Amino acid sequence: MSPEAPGHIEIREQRDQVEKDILTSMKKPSLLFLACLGFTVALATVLLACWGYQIKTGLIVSGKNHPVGWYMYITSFVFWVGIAHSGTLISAILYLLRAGFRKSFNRSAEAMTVFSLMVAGMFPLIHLGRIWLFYWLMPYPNQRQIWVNFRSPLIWDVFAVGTYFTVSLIFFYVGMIPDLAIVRRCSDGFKKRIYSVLSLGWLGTPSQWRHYNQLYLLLASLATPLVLSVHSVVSWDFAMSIVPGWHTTIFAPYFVAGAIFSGTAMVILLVIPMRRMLSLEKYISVDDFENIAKILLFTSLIVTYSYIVEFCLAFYSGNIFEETVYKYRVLGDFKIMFWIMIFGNSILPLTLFIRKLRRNLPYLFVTSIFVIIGMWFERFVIIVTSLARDFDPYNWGIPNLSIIAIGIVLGSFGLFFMMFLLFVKLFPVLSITELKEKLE
Amino acid sequence: MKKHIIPIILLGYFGLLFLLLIGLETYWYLYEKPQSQPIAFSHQIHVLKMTLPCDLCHMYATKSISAGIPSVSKCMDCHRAIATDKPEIKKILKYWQNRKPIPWVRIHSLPDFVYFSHKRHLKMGIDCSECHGDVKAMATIRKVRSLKMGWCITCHKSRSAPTDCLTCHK
Amino acid sequence: MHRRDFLKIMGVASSSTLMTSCDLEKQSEKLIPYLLPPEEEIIPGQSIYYNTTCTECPACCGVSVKDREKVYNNMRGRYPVKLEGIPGHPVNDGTLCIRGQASLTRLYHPDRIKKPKLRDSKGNFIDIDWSNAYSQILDALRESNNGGYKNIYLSGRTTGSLSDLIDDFCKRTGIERAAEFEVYSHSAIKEANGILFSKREIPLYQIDKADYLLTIGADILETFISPVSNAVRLSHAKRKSDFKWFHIEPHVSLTGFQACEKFTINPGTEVYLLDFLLKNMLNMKLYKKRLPEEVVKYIPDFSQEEVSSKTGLKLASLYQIADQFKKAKMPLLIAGGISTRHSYGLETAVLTGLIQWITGMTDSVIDFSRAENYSGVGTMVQMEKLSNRLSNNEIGVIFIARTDPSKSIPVSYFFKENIKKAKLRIGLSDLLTGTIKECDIILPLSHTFESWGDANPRSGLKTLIQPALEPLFKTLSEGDILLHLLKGDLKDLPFRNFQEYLFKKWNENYGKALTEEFLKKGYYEESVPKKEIRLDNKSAVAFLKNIKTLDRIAKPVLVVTPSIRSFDGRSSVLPLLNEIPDPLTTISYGQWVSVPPKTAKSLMLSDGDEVEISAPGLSARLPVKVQPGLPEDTFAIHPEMLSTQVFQADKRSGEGVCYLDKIKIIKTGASVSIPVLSGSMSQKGRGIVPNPVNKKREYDRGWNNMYPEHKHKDYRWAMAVDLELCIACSACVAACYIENNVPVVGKRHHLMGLEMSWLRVEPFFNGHGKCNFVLMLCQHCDYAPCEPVCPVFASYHNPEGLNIQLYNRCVGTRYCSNNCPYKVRRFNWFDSQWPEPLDRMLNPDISVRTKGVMEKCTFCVQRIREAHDTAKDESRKIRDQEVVTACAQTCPTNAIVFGNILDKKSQVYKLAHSERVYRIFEPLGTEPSVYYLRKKGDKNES
Amino acid sequence: MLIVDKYILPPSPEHFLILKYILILMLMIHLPFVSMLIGGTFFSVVFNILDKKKQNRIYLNFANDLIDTVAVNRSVGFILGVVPMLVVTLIYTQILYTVNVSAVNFLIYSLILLLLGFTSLYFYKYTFHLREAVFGVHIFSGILGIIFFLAAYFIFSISFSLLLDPGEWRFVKNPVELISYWNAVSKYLYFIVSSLAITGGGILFFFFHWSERKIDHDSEYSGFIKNFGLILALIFTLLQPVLCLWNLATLPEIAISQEVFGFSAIALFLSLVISYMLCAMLKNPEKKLGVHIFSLFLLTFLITALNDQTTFYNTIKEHIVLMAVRAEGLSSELKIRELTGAAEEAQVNVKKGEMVFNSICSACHSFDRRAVGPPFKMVLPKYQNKEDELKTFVRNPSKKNPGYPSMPKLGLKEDEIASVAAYLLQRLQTESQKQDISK
Repeated sequence: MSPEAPGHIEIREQRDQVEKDILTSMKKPSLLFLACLGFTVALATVLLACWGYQIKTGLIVSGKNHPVGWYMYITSFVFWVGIAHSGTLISAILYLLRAGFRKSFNRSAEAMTVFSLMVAGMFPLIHLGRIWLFYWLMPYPNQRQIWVNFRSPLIWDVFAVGTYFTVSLIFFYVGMIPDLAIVRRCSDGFKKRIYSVLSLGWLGTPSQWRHYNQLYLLLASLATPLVLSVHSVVSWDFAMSIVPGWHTTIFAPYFVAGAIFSGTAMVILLVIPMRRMLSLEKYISVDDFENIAKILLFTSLIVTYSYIVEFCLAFYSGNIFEETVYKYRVLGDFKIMFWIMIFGNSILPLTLFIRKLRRNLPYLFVTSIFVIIGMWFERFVIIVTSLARDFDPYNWGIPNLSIIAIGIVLGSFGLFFMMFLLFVKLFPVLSITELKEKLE
Repeated sequence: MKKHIIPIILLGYFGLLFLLLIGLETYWYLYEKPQSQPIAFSHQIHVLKMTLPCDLCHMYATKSISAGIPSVSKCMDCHRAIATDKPEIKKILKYWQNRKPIPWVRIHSLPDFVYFSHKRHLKMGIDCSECHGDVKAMATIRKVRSLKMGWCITCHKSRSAPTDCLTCHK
Repeated sequence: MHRRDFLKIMGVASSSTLMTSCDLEKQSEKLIPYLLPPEEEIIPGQSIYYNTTCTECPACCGVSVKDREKVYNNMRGRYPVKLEGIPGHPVNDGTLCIRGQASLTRLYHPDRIKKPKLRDSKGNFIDIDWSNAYSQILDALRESNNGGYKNIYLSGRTTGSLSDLIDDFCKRTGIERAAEFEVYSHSAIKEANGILFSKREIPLYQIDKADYLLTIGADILETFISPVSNAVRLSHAKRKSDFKWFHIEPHVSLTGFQACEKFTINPGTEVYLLDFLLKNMLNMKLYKKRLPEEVVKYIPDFSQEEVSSKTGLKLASLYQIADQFKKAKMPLLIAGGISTRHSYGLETAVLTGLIQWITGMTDSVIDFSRAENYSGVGTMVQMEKLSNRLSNNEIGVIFIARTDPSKSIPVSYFFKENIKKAKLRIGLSDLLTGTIKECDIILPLSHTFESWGDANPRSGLKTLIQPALEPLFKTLSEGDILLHLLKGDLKDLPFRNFQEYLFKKWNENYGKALTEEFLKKGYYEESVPKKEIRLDNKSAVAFLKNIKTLDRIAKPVLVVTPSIRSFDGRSSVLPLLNEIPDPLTTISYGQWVSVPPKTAKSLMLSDGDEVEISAPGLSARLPVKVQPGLPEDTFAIHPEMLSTQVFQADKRSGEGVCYLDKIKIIKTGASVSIPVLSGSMSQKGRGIVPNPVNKKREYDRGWNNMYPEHKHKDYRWAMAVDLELCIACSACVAACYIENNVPVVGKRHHLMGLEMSWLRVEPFFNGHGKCNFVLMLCQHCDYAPCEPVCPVFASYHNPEGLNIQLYNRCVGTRYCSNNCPYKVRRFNWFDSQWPEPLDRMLNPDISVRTKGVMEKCTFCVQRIREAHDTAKDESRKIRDQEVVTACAQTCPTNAIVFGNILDKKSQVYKLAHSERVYRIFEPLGTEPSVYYLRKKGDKNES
Repeated sequence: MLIVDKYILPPSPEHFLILKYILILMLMIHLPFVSMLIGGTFFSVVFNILDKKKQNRIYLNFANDLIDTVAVNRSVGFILGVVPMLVVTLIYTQILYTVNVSAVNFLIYSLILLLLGFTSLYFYKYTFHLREAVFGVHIFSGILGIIFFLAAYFIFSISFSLLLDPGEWRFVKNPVELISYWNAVSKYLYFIVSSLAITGGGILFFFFHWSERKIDHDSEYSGFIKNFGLILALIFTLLQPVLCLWNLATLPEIAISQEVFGFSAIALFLSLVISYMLCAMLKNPEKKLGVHIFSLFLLTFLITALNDQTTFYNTIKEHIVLMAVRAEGLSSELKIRELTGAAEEAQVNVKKGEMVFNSICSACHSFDRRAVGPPFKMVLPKYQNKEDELKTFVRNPSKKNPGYPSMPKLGLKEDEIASVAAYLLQRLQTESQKQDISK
């Protein structure tokens, strides 16, 4: 054994440093953290309470009516599925593109994907009239000898979201295995046991690494098409119908873009405070934020473009039904929401052309909040306005404001953030191994 | 503690299973156990021994969707004279005198969203026993067919009867 | 997985935590036998029909009550579940109106009086038993007789044997029978006919014979005398090619919008118009000689300009109306309703009578021999007298039966106060109405469907009243009550109850055979001798002499228009009639005042703004509904909108005035939310009612379908709705509600936009103050948008072309409703309630939908199933018109036709291939099975 | 079935009871044996192959000993394996010969498969000494045997669970239709699991208690076996009750009765005891509980057999009643014959008529009193020597006397009607004669 060269030594030190820093983030939670956790938990309980009440009394409490049969729940469903997307985008696609800044976001993005999908998956159930029969939506052999209707976009949803959830969960988990091994090494007692189970006996032998990388690449390339497919399918829930304002060919790309847009915003929203709380400035640099801000800007431009196209389609169609709906969107009962959406999704992001603002984290933070609100309203506007002004004028009507529905929607945010906070404390928020690799 | 761990685990495991068993039994007791009737009426005696035809009492089976449960007076027709000393028969008399219908417990019941016509099935020449089993041999009536949708469908298919949902659902 | 399996798992899961009670009650489901076998013809599980008479309004339509047997609190019994008209009945010929359909909910009304009540010392009611009530009454009668008081028997319109019995009763017990009270007594017409032809009667208007109908104010399709019969006759008339109908009224009514031409006249100026017409007639020699000179001489003479300016009608329209008269071979003029309910009502009626006379209507289309039986009905004047007598403490015991005058006679009579002065007030009623609340003893009346009787709507026609169920509560029919009272008085009554009384009478009058037939058919029509009508010149002259120039009713004016839903307000107590929106305003619950658009603009009023209407003796706060087509400064309300009747009565005709002029309207600034069900008063140019120009189908499904086309082997059910005949009376809606167990959800939910109606009448107003009504129900599309989107096949297309909704399969995604261009699907947002005893009304052939389930029109699939059943028994196919949906069945004008469109000989096939046919939203390619027939020569923008 | 009808006397209720217990006995001796056979063979083959791979003597010995132990010799195999199965099949055929259910045919299939299984199994056993030479064939025969057995008992359990659901009898025509039939699946799995469990128990018993083998002076080998046996037994004993419950949950309504739950409870308890013993043995290998454990296993099998038969008998309750009635009918026929000796038909006929009268008519009619129906001496005379009219009336009665409820249409057979008519008229004569005499 020859004595190691000094270079090696400091690399080793740096490595240990990395390990320490990341792992310290998993140590004892701060008071602020606990406060946040408490708040989110409270919100989540609100969700459960409201949901329970709704099941008991029936959907009358959800503010929907005739003609507006879909309201906040489906809005939130689409929204949350959308949020999920950028997770896959960042971790899978950027991985394939070997984008450097990925490493700062991928873990939290993947976590976000999984959690938001959990939340999203909840909403179709919440919105069911008879939730106790939800299993009728799954195709399985039964004594009744009847199957589901495979023509219905809702069934496609079941599959799309289901697949997406499984894949992204596996992707998330597989990505974490080496880090879990490290955590196992540095923890003891009961914790050690858990982590050793989780890390599936990872030793980091070259052969393991070889297999691991192959698997990861495979999963990444599996997940990539899903980014496009899943939200296209979700968008078909609307595009496949004949409702004016829904029945449009551009919906699939339009929704995907929107999804990535909102997702990216959410990532920024999550990572900026996380960076502060866990003091990871060293690893998540401002440049990384600038890069991701570029994605935000880019997708915002696409979304804006689709808005314009949408209106042009309505205008050129000369179809009275379409025209009415789009006029109604701009000037009708929900115009405030529409204009907030325009501001949040199209105007505000334009400022990101300025480099200074791109690199200004507080500004980014605020922007992404606006984007998220805007995106929620986008879905809301699309769904509600189209239903409120459809074919037969006799049926025109607007839904009722509902505390329960709002409670559930807010609760869903609570649930999401709760899960994320827990994740922050239980798992390494940055991929230690990748950071180490970068040191060589 | 350490040395008792195994029995505890075992007991816990089996205890759980036992609970499940109790659960099943409760369910059976509540839903599937043939309920005791207000009067211990025996089809065995009436049909098997006395060879009375079904439609003597269930007189609407061939005319209507419901087979019809015989009116108390129907029972009285014969039991004014027959076996009047038996305690069960006395019960009928009591109901009759108090002008109260006999609250038979329903054994073959379908959900109220199901449309089933006895008439149609009998007109198709389907024997009562296809769905009710060998009632004539039952001392106390009991349900011998699941009467679930799958079962109905199987039979409908096998006889190429209509399987449009509307045939049976309302 | 099956629900019970699910439960099984639950059972296992909850075994440790014990079973809940709801599970326990599930297991003990009972099977209740009859005590005695039902009569021969009755088969459990099948419906039986009883022919009887509807008494919701005085028209006395014949209804056959559909009974089904059910089990309630462990007793098997038979309960009415639906009402249908008696086919071939002289009045309504198998059809019913909205009120008739809804009258079933009066039978099952949760607030019905269940026991006799007595007002105790503290002034609140206590239940007593009948014998007690009788003795109390008899004692009181004896007392007041001794005390030298007069006793009064006041009732609503009463005909047939009951009326005779009341007379008999009054004679025997020394009670004076007051004239019957009806708000719409039509006494002006009676008066006028008395003056002209010395016949104080309301003749039978044979609209079906006429080829030109001119109605002035008479809302013949809503409340005028016998609306259903009018509608039936009108539909016959409309089927003739050359039929014309002009309607003239000072406001807007449903009837008005159905006429070919509708003119708006200033309130109270009908006399001018009629005078103008009359003079026109006289210019024709053919008519001239019908009127002797001395009469002609006294006909007031107005210049046509004056007429035009007074009435507000253009000269052109005046002549248009008059010329139609000349053209017509068989003209018919009806003036009544709102046009005779003002201080010149009598003049109006008299001039009308003159025109009817000289044009010879009186011996062709107007039949006095079959006069409507309003003989017993009194006037407001008589009520005033009665009120005065009450106030003078002349009255000892007063009976008030089946009527609620205190609400609908002028407050200035102080009836409500005076009635308290009677020594004993006895109310006979089924519900606690305003007047009945004032009584000391309340005797609960059985509903018509619970009691025996007969009615006599017009001379020469007797209709049967027979029970269709055992009384739900401890109630008796009026006849029985009276007989009981008599029995207490004298022992020698030859009959034990009213039924025996009736049978005895019938057997005497018709003999056995006819009685049998009467009981079977439900009515008996005897031929009546033609009455000779001649003009009584002297009295005519006497009257004409003192017609002076009239002072007009000054605008702004408040008009109380009768309502098709509540008649004179009496039916507004039925929940169903509040649930079904008023066809014109589409407002379901609550009060409102209709305001003309122009005035609304000037006062800056919009729907829901509260206004204060003030006039001498009146100050009411009502929310506004802007009503297109309403003439300027005319405000319209329905009788039930005002708590008290501030209007005066006309001394001569004795009719209540329904105008209140020189009113003030002030915007209070408050705004009330009123359930306006329609999202838009206009169709926004969507061609739901197209104009004749685009009658050709320019939309053909050019594209071809990815999925296999539907095959329909023997049947494809379809419906045709003739908008020419449809009068938007909403009877179909009511029928649908009751036939299909559609829940009544109440005002709160209507405000939230959660109404459940499967079938609705959509009014669409166009720029020119015209209105088109469209019947909207599930279109049972061949390529239904709702079908492919349902994830669980709860909505699917069945082999007979029906678009099925399977309630027990539905999981409630509501996608189908979103995707339905006609928005005819209704979602159960909560478990709907059926308060006792309304739950007995539920139709057992359809499941009651639970919360979380989508529902919609099924083309009355239960009736189709029934028809299939009988057809199979006779091993044949279903015949045309064997299946009639509830809506088609009840339609007074037979505008709805249902049938199998694959059958080339079926009516619906013929209609679906008429040149007027079109389907709604055809460009969407949904291929609906509901075909609409455009109005003839309809001129409105699409 | 007609021929059968003629020649087989339908069994009486007692007979059914006997059959039940024979069934239980048969299954009791049969099932444990085949279970161990299957388990043993399976592991023998496994270890056989393992030895081939790893060249480990212990495996080989174990494989050899296992197969020797479980498949004792041909005669035993035949007596414990084939005969009971045959008997069981026969019994089911006898019980159900009047109803149209294909389960019985299924049983025959499984019997055939069983035979095939045995042949290939014994082939495997007797080629053991020359396994080096023909390893392929040898192993293949073993595997084949297992497959045959599994197939056989799959069909067996399927047909049994079919027997428990009369609703399906009309529709199920071949075993494959039942693969998705939950109860069948659960029963089958239950069988597999318990067979593996008892195999474990068997190893413990036969290797350490039954016959003192060479294992004593080969501690490594015995230790290995013991451990293996224990673990095997423990795992599957713990699984057993789960499947037992599953089976219970999937049983059709009619098969269930209070006892069924009782039996399951006992089974549960037994497996608790067994597993406890096993754990104890695992803790200290010196304990010698093999006998108890094995006997308890046998007990469990007994309980299971009892349970199954109870369910089966619950299901065919009505069927039994009907059979009993048939039996009575026929036997009474015979009785009459021997009573009247070789008397002429008419005599027999009248006697039969009397019986019918006593059992049925007498409920509503008596000869000289008014009951529900009128007294015979009032209504009969009009049928004097008009026997056919009387028959037609009995065949489908019509309301005659206003004073009485109309007589129901009875489900009498032609010959019964004839005989009862004959009897009545004869009785009438005798009665009238009596009166003449008395006069």
